[in-house]
Amino acid sequence: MSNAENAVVKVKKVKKESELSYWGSVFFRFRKKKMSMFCLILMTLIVLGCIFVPIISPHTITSTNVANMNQPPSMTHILGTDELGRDLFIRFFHGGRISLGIALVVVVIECVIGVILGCIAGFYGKLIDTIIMRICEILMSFPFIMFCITVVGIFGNSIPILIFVLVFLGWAGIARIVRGQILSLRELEYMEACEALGISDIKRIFKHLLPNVLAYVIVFATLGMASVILVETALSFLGLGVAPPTPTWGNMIQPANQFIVLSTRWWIWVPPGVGIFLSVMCFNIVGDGLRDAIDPKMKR
Amino acid sequence: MRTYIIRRLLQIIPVFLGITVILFLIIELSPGDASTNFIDPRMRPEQRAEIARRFGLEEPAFNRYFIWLGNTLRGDLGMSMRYQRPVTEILAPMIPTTLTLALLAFLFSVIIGIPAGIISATRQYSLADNSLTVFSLIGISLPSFFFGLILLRIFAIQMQWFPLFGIRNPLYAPPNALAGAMHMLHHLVLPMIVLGMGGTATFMRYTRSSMLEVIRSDYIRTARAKGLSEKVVIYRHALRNGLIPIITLFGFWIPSLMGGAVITESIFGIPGLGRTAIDAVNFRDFPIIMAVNSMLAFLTLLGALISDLLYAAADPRIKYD
Amino acid sequence: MTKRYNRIIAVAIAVIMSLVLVAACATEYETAAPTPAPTPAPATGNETQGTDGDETVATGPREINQNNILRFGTTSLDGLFNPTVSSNVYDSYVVSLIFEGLVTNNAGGEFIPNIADWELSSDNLTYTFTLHEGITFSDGTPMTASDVAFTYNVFAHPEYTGVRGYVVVDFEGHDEFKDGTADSISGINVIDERTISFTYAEGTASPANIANFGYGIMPEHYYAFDAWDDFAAKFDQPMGSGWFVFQEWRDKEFLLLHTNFDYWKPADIPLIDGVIFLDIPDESLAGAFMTDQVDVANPGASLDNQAAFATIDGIDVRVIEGNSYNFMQFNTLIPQLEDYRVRQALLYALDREAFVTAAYGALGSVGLSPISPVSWAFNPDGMNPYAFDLDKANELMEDAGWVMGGDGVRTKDGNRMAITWLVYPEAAWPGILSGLAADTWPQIGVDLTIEIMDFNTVGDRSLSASSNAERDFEMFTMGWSMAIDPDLTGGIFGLDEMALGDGGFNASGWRNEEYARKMEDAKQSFDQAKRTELYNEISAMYNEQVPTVVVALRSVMWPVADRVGNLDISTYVDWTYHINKVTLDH
Amino acid sequence: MNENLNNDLNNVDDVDIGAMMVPESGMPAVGQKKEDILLDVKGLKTFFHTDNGTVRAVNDVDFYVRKGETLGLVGESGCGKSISSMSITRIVETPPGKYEGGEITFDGKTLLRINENERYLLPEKDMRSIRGNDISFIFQEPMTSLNPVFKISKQISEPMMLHRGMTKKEAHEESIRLLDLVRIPNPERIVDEYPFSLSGGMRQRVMIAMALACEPKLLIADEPTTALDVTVQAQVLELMNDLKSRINASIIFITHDLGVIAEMCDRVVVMYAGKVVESSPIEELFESPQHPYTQGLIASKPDMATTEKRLHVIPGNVPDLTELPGGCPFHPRCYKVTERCKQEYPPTHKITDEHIVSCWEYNGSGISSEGGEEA
Repeated sequence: MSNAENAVVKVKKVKKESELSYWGSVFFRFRKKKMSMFCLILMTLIVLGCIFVPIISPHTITSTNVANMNQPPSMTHILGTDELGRDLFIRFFHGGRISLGIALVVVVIECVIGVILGCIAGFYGKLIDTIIMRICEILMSFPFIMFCITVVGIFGNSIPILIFVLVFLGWAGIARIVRGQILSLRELEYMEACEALGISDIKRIFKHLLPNVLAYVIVFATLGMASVILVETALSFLGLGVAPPTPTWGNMIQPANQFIVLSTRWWIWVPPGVGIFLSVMCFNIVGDGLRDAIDPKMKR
Repeated sequence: MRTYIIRRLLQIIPVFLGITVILFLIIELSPGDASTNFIDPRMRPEQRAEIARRFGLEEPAFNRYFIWLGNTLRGDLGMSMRYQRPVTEILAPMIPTTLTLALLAFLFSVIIGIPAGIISATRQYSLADNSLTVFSLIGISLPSFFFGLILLRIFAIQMQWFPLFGIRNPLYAPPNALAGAMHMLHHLVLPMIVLGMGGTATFMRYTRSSMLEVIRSDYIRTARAKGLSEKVVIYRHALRNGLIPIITLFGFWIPSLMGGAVITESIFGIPGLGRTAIDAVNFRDFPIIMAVNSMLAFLTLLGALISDLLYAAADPRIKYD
Repeated sequence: MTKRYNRIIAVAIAVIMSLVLVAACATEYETAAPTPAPTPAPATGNETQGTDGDETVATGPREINQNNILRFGTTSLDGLFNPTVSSNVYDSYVVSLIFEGLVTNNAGGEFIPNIADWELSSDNLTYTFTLHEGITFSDGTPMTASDVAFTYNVFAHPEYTGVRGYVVVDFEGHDEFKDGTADSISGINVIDERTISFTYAEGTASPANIANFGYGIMPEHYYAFDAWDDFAAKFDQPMGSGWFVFQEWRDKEFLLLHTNFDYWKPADIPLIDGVIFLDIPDESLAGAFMTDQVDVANPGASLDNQAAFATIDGIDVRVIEGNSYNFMQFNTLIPQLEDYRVRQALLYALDREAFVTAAYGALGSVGLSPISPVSWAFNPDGMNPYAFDLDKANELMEDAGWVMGGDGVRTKDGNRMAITWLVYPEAAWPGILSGLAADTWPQIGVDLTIEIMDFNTVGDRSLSASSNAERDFEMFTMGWSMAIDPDLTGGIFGLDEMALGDGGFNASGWRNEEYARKMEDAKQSFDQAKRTELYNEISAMYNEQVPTVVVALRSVMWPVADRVGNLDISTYVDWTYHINKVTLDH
Repeated sequence: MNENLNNDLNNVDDVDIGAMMVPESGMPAVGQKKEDILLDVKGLKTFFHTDNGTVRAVNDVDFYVRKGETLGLVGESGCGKSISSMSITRIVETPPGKYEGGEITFDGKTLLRINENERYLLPEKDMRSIRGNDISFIFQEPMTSLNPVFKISKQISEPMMLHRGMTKKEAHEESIRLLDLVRIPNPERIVDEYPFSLSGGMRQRVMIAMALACEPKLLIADEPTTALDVTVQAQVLELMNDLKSRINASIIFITHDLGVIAEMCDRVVVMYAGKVVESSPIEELFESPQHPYTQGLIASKPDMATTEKRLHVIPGNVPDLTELPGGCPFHPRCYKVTERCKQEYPPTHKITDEHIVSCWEYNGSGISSEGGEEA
């Protein structure tokens, strides 16, 4: 891009943010996007709700009351009740806890595995690199949804299996990103300087390269949260993820398969759907915003 | 070019084998098999053992993998445990349905997503751009099953514009092929929108950012400086370049749509691969599970190759040899 | 947009259209019937573009009117349209419309002649059937006794993979034939063209045996095979002697049958022109009725479905007492559950009334005994309904020696009252039931863990494990359907020789010599009054010991569109039995 | 933050208006016949409205080009010289760009006239018939200025088919002739190549051929040699110099390289931060540069004769155009800066008919170059 105006704009940015620290300037750029900030706040509210509403609510997720089933929203039950008369307001937030919790666990494990293997592949190269990258290639060629359905379907619906299969297929993406970053960073001079100074491999990787890679990992993790939530809820909706009575946003929508629920009891299936939608959107927008803020060149 | 294709096809083999081995292992490790579905109060244990023997379940896993592989390469995907018929025979009628749905969704995505992306890019920050950007954000964030239910609720139950399920009314005999196609299309509109939504949003985002980059490039300025009209500049000069990264997406997209059809098919009651696969998983009909999974894996690998070839076709700078 | 752009869109639309055309053509309506179906007469001039299904296609002596075809909503057809192997109920409906069995039953559950009359020998072992005159298969070939023999030999074929091995297992000479030491089953004897006899092995006589002769008779000339796979290849192309002939099956879409206008008894030719089975997910059935896409179906009797169907105009929802129930089985071999008072306490602490209300509403009732309430052998007198009573439950726990511990969980001899319940998610009711228990059982000092696993795994770990050693469960729940005869052997309440030894469907591990003896007596007795008494005693024993509990019985719901006339359905009479009398308003 | 910034800039605006009141500052010098003037740009303002504030890329610029004349536009990158030239045919991207004021006359036609009372832009359709036809461009980056997915012939043919009504075949043959004209070997083969298979120098020749395709009246060469190797640079310059005599076109030659200017141009306009600071015939500029900035530029030019001395460097950086310093934008870097320079934009002084300068330190006899900060 050689247009003069762009050149000018860039000159200016450097000047403005030059006084800030790295993360300071990231936040500086992030804050300027109103949409990203709004979503960050909304996301925080959802997370806080999922943590605290089940604690402070007078209802519990298991207490049933058959006399009070399928009630529309009211003052006592803000989001109504389900087919066993359980309070849907607290189940909504509890479901969010499970959905967001699974996503968080999956993404964290994915990132740890991905970063470690990506670093090893990128740093040592040669055979190790070939092996790890070939494994990544295999994993990324898996028919994702179908494979999840297969594994969860035949091993039974349990949260650990769900987490396992999502991590199993998911770490390859971040490993490849990290490896790519390491490869390009390795070429930089300061690594050569380290080598000259005789700093050990491990120290080199973790002290010098990781902080550079961290930004990419954070962006991946944020966007990854969004996609894991989508997959988990879809599987749970199909009855192949988290099984009731443990609520998740996915299996809470499942009753809408019933004609009567779909056509007359919106309060049962709409709120969890909106919950999924909002949190996925927030993670997507915050992730995009972070990516642009961390490195404007990283834009797709 | 030909050597490149051959080399890539050869590279697919180990990856494909890797996938099938992992699939096989997972199925091997799983508890239970389809024979446990034959629960009948008056069935005796030896009769159940008989069934297991008939499906070759007592062979060691290692042998069975190679038997499976050999048969698969000969085009024999085995016998379905549930239907007691060849898997190929069961899947054959499902593939056209799912493929039609996937292609319809794909075309829907392309026809809506790419023009929307272009409009967005050429009118950056306009009202149109902002609303399209919001739409695309909704598109990638709205879970497809929820979106499908909303559409069903509004357009099939409330308005009754579209049928609730299925791909046709079997008692309707279309007077000609076109009427038959329209009849089917009518059934497929909602599923197509649901399945195509993610692609529409993705294509739009990619087209937008790619076009934005292209529009700011020097050769577009050159084209403008030649006195070409804006339409020619955008639709001939810019689009041709802007679509290159999108075209490379195409190869990946159809396989992933066929995977995504699982959810759509189960919401809209469409008799396709996805529903068959879910039924097979629930019934532990392993031959069908293996067949569907490896078919989709193969399609994914093939898609990656097609992507590369499309890339070469779209961009004269790329040459494989 | 530029013109060029419009062109792109036009091309794209053209591509879509052609795509759908291809798909539509690929699934064009061909006649795949095995019968030499008359070529359809060209539809003369009346090409309608308007509403669906106004078409009439000429077939055979009567014009097939698409509107005179009964539309039945099914959830899944497996393609096993063969009397020997069909295992799901919808496949069986198809089979019973195409094939005819030697005997059938009436509304009272009594077996009556269908296409053959029979005589039972004085030792109650030999059944001699005489086929009615003039029976022909739908291709015009007459049915003979050798067709009957062929059909029953298939059940015993060494490669037979179906679930009905029991049909012939007690025939004399069955084992020899199966082993290969005999060329045929000595118990099956063709006497002449229309006469055949079946002889049971010594000691296997039972009034329930007659039920084995209800399976459809297959034409030997059509099905005869050398390799089993050749036979299996015809599962989805059935041909029989019944009222309907198979036309086409599209998995997960529909199955079409046309009326057999050449039916051998012209007076009984159905008034409708055919039956179509439409594959409609249970949850969409209400919508299908609402939008007039289906005439008859059997949706689950859940509260949701009841509520949905209650709102639909133009249908009549028939409620029929069902012959199936939900049960709960305890593993009586573990210390927590070995004492029957603990099992009783658990039952007292489970509000089954609430469960019925939540799961089935008015269409369910609390179960009392292993005998179906629709059976002649059922007698509720003296049965304990175990009405919800937490005090009583706690009392029984105390009696059994289980003392409340500090953490609210009872203990005895160092064992904690901790129970794991295997629940499968495929059906809603186990979740509802265990959801209620999760609320009330902790109140009697039970530490309940609900373990969710799929149906098959629950089965593997309990019911279908091949020996008690392989069973890995503390308690589980499942559904069960009853046969017409009240005989309980071999089932979840059965304590036949297998259960007393090892294995069998009674996974509870509970054994009782007296119970087993009574059961065997009841099975073999041909005196109904004596059987009734025996079953009453059996029920009472069971009601007290509760190793297995009938949790709830539920009625069956049959929504029927108003345009359907004369449809006869009751507990023992399927909708297919008298379908020839059904009329359709078209 | 942005608001404050805009206020600052508004103040600058006020000063600008004062400066404009200097009579006839940008008018062609007395004695010039109007018909000699091919292009006349007066008071041109092209701003960019971005999230970070308004960039005054071209801020009240005057210059003109005579028929057959080669005008040099010189200045550091970001001084607005490219935007000025692009504003002539309105190929600045709008938004974020916006033409905020001024008047452009080309060959008797008004291309643009914007003031408080009027906003006239030549209709886009008419403008398009000028672009590539009467006014054509050669851009700085030969590597990226050609469309990578079209063959050379298509790219050269396009303007000819559009403006000269040629058929595809005619245009193809004409393309070969043009490639031959710009001394490309094997033009018949090259014409069917894609740009990526050509070297930078060859691509720039293609650009030149493309620019000449419709025999333009005005050729705007925007740093045509900057991105090329030194040896290739010389070849391309030689080619252009050669073509100059063969085609009957005026040229605006934009560069930051005064050496190239000296070789190619008849007259020079020096720009700084979106303003014309000095304008002069070529000899006069090199003999007696008046503006301290021009002096700096000339001093920083490497010269074979002065290689033994250290290169002169103008201290400081190109200013941020959203945050221009008050007064003369050059004052922070000026070795002759006074208090007044920081307060007000300097007036334009006419030294000779063709030589004007904007500087407070001009006192009628020139600005002395004593006391400079050079090493």
